[in-house]
Amino acid sequence: MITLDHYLYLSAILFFIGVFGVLFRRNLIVILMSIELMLNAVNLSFIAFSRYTASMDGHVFAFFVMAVAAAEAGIGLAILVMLFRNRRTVQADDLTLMRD
Amino acid sequence: MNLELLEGCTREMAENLIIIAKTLFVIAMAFGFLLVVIWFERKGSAFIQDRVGPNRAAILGVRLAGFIQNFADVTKLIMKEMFIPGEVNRIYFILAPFIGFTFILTSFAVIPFADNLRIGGFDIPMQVADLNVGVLYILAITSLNVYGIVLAGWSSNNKFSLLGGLRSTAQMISYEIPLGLSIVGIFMVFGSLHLNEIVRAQGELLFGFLPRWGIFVQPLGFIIFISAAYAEANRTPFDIPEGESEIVAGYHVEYSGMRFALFYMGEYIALVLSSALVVTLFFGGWQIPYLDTSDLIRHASVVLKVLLLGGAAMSLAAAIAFIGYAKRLKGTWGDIHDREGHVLTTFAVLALAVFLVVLFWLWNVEFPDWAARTIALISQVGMFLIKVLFFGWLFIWVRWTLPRFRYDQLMGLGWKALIPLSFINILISGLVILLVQR
Amino acid sequence: MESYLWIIPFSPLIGAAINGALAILYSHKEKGPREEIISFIGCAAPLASFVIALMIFIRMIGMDEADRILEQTLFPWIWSGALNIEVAFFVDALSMVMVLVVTCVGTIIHFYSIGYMAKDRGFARYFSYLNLFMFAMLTLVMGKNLPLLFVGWEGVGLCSYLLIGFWYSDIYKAAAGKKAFIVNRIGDFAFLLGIFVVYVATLEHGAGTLDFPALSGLVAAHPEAFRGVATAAGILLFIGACGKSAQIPLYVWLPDAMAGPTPVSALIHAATMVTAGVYMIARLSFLYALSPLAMGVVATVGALTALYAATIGICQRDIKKVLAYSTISQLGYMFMAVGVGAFSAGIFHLMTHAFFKACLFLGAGSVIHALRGEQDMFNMGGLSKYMKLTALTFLIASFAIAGVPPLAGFFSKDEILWSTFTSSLSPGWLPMVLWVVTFIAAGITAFYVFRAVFLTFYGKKRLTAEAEAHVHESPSVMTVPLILLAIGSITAGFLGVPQVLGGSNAFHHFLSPAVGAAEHVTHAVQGAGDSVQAIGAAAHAAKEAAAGGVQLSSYTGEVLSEAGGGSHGGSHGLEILLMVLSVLIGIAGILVAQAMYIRNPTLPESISRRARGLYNLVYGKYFVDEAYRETLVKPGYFLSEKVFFKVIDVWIIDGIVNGFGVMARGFGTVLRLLQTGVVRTYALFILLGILYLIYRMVG
Amino acid sequence: MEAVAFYIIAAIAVFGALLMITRRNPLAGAFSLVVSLIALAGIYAMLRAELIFILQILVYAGAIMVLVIFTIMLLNLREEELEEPPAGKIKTLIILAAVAFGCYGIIKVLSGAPDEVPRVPENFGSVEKVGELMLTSYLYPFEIISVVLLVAIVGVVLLAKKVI
Repeated sequence: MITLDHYLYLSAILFFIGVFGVLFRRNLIVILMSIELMLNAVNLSFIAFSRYTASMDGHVFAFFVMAVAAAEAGIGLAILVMLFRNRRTVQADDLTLMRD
Repeated sequence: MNLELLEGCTREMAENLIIIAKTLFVIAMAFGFLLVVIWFERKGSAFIQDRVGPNRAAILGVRLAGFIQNFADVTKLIMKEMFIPGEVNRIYFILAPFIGFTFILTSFAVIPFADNLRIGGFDIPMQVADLNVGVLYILAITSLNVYGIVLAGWSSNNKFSLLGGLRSTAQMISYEIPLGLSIVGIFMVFGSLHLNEIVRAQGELLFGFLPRWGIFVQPLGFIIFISAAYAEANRTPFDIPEGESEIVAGYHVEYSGMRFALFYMGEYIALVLSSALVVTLFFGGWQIPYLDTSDLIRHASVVLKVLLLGGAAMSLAAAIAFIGYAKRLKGTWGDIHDREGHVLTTFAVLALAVFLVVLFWLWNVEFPDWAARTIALISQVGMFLIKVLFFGWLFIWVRWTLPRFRYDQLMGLGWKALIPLSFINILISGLVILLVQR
Repeated sequence: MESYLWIIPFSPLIGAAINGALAILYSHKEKGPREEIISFIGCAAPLASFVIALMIFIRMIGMDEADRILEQTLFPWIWSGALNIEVAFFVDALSMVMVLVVTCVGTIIHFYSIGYMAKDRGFARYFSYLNLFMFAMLTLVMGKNLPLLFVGWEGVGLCSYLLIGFWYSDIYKAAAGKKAFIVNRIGDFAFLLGIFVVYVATLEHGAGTLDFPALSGLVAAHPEAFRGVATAAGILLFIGACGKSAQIPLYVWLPDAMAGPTPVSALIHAATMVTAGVYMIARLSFLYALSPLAMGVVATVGALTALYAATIGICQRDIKKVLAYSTISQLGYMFMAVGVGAFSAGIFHLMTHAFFKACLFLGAGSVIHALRGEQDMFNMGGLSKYMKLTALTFLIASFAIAGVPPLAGFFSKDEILWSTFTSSLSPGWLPMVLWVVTFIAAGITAFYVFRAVFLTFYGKKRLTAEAEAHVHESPSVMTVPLILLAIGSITAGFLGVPQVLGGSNAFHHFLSPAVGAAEHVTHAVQGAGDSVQAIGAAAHAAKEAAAGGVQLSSYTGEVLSEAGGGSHGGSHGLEILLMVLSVLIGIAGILVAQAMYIRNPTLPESISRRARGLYNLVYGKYFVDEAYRETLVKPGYFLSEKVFFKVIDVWIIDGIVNGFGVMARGFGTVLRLLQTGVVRTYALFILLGILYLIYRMVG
Repeated sequence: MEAVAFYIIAAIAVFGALLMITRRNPLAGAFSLVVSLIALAGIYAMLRAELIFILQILVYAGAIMVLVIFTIMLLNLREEELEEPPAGKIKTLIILAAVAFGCYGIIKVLSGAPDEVPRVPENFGSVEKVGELMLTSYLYPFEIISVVLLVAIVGVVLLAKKVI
């Protein structure tokens, strides 16, 4: 018997794997992908709650999250490409212009 | 279908059996088409370039105008060494061809090849997976298809491969959009994402005489769709990813043997899939113009007689033609090939005889319901196959008559022409639907 | 008809918007938009207002006397607690007269401007400003409440500033504009205070309101309560009027305002804007009537200004300056009239003055135009040969201002003098003194105006060579307005022929619903002195007046006819005697001028040589500007430079600002340690925050 | 049956995710993530979210990840550019501890939710139903999202221009 908890645990695990990726990795592409993973984990929660409350609002939210994720990926990758063109690096730790 | 056969089986088992049967049929259909289309390609290109084409491979002297060449090719490819270059990412390199081929094959699952068969308390949809979101399913699977190419291109560790993969990715991302958008018009007109329902809706008549096919209600959508489908299938004039004159063969330059064959077959199956989609969405799928499923069932005997008569007439014509052929060939080569005409004539005469016998036997038989339905089913499947075959031929035709686009032209066409056009198409469709519904 | 009221002010506004947009569109091009289009839009807009105003006037004439009030509410403007102010237009007899004067004279001057401003690069801008002025002025006279009046009041001030400094590339003209604006601000400050006083007073006595009809009703209901308020508010508002209408001590901007184009001087600084103060006092007559003190101040300041400005006018060389001082002087007459309670006489003079002074200004403009900008009268002379029409109309207007019967100025000025003479101002000698002062001023007026006439149009030619080559009669687009205004100068007086001369004084009768009651109250209050009963009687009269209706108008009509008949201490004989005296002194002034500037041109010089000190004093305008500079402007500069800037701004304000900066920097020095620039560190902080939240939720 | 399917799919998803953050080569990571995403799509299908299932494949696996992979291939990073200095042991420990605590905390917060699976109508999660909801109750966010996407498109086009 699979309960709501199972889905939520899965969601939490995936989310924190994403968090770990963001904190642990320095490659911006991987960080971006980790963020996508986190968004997916949230989506899973939405869908699971939706199923267990028999209301479809969660589906709509998941849809919105996907749209935002698509926009985020597009913009993020474009910035990444620009960055690589100008700085020849995709390492997050090399990009500390915000401090100076 | 004999119900007694299923006796003793549980209903669930029966259903599973039916699904397995359908899957097998679809796979067989796909492979059959594959062979036919490759043959089309060979002979078609020869015809257009005014040459003979493959005509040597033969079984017992029978060449079937080069069709047997396919079997020779398959044998060759199976026998060849599957070479793996050094410095490649082995896992992905081996995985890549399978990904592409598998995804293409799975997308056949939702294509309906006949109307639902109501028989023995079952309502069997004539598609492997009866999904409500059929069209979206195909789009989704097609979009995954690109991974095969990308993986192949990247894992080969070859700059031509990589370029081919890059080009392919860009092209597929770009053309997926007009592909999806052009279908939106179809959704709006027929009010469903379910492919079988779309086909069923196309059986109605427009203005009382025109079949309500997609091409007639969505002409602009059709043009966009078929352009984008050509690009998605990497076919000329959009075969930039392969571009043998530019990047040797693109992403599969490092592949050989059966792995290469998988790419090769995947490409042709994609072609067949595109044809099947075009037929399903725009040319009435399995619909026989002016003949509804219920009509077909009601007049099953007439239909069968007409079919048999047609078959007999065609066999007769073939027999006569083959006799002439046999006479012409006599002693040309002095080997087993010379007998081809005779063999073919024999087969034709046999077919004629079978047709006539069956016709005679069935002339006065009253059909039970299941038989009538089966006849309707077979005629619909036949109609579908004929239509798909025509579009397969169209692909070949286009390939051998049109030049290749330049890369920037390809992108320009996709983003600046097809996408805006498909938006306009959606807008116009919406307006017309609104006006008609008033 | 009421629903068309809004068109009157908004039609010029639309014109201003269109012309302004055109001016902006063409601002970067070498040539402006086509003058035909601009002048068509610019003139059609006030003309439309005039036509509508005329239609409304005709309609009003047809109405019952007591009902002659039209109102239109457009939308609520300030809606806050007890303060409810609407954008609403209100036209009674008084406003009607003003609207007609403004639109009529305004339209004529717009047409005149087409010729005067021809080929100027700022043609579109000019018409935009002029139309905007019309809008503001019409808002001023049609506004239903004090704030709306104030909006118009500020609007005309703004347009005045814009138009005085119209040729802003000349630094002196730009400075003149600024001077006008700043001096006006001083008055406006007092004016605002006056509005606040009135509002607070109304709050204390029932509902807070600033609507004129409601205010008048409220004042009439509590006359005793409003006496003190009337004095305070009246004097404050009068200071505002001093600024706008160039009375002592705030008149200094008006002579400088002559830097603007001459039609502007005619429209704004002679005919309409400067009379706003008179209109305002007439509009608030119900309030002023309660306060003998405020009325006395108004009358005295008016009379002094009349004499004072007239004396300066004697020695001016610049033709426009002469007219400017003349305007100040005539405004003094009007203020004296309203100060003695003869509101209708003041408005009557306002109207006639609008015609003849506009005519004089436009005539001067025509001369200046012909002489290519020459304004010094001692470089003119004998121009009547070249510019017959201009000379003729100028002469007519001069006779009008000199008070020669039967021209317009005679009737209006004589009525003011007579009202002053018969008024019941306290102390008892005051009316006599005021009469003498203004009587002398009338003679001086005749002298300096005819001095200008003779110096400009007659006698020897003293033209410069350049002017001589160009002198010509102005085009008809300029002369036709002159003729129209001259006709107005001749005929306008006949609207108010006093009964002693066999007239019916139709003007008074028309105005009586608006100001008649206040005139009556004034006489009652002032005549009775300060005794308690008298105030009670006055209050009774006021109440009676406020009761309104037919009763009121017939009642006040009686009172007025009595006043006209000289019941307040005068008689027919005396009135005629005074009339003859004023005509005689006017003619004497003319003759003296003729003697000094035509028959014996060397006489003025010898006189000025002999009385050099006095001459220099008058020629230097009593050195008021210089005195202001020394006593007010320089200490002001000193204060702002040495105290406000060096001490308060640098030390206190900058110190506070810099202190915040130092504080922020201090915090920043600490907080910057957190900012590593590494995005993942920030992500770690976010995670820690989330973990804390989770901890709170779990724990 | 259902439980087995769930555990298998969940294991694939977690495994793919773990692989994604541990592979040094981002392309390998991206492919792992694709696997994980497709597994998640399977879970959506189990939860009867038909539309989201399809969209997950179509949008995430089919579009976003293709874009990511495309970018990776476009950058074509050399081996030495992929070098990451190893994270400090203490830092790793801290992060691991934080993540473990977070995981535990969330699970603790979330546990105890209702277990019953409610009955839902046949067309739960279908395109028609979700679309209807989206164009009625959520019309305003829906429009906003379309504007967001438009802005993103404009932004990307602007960024992609060679000259800045």
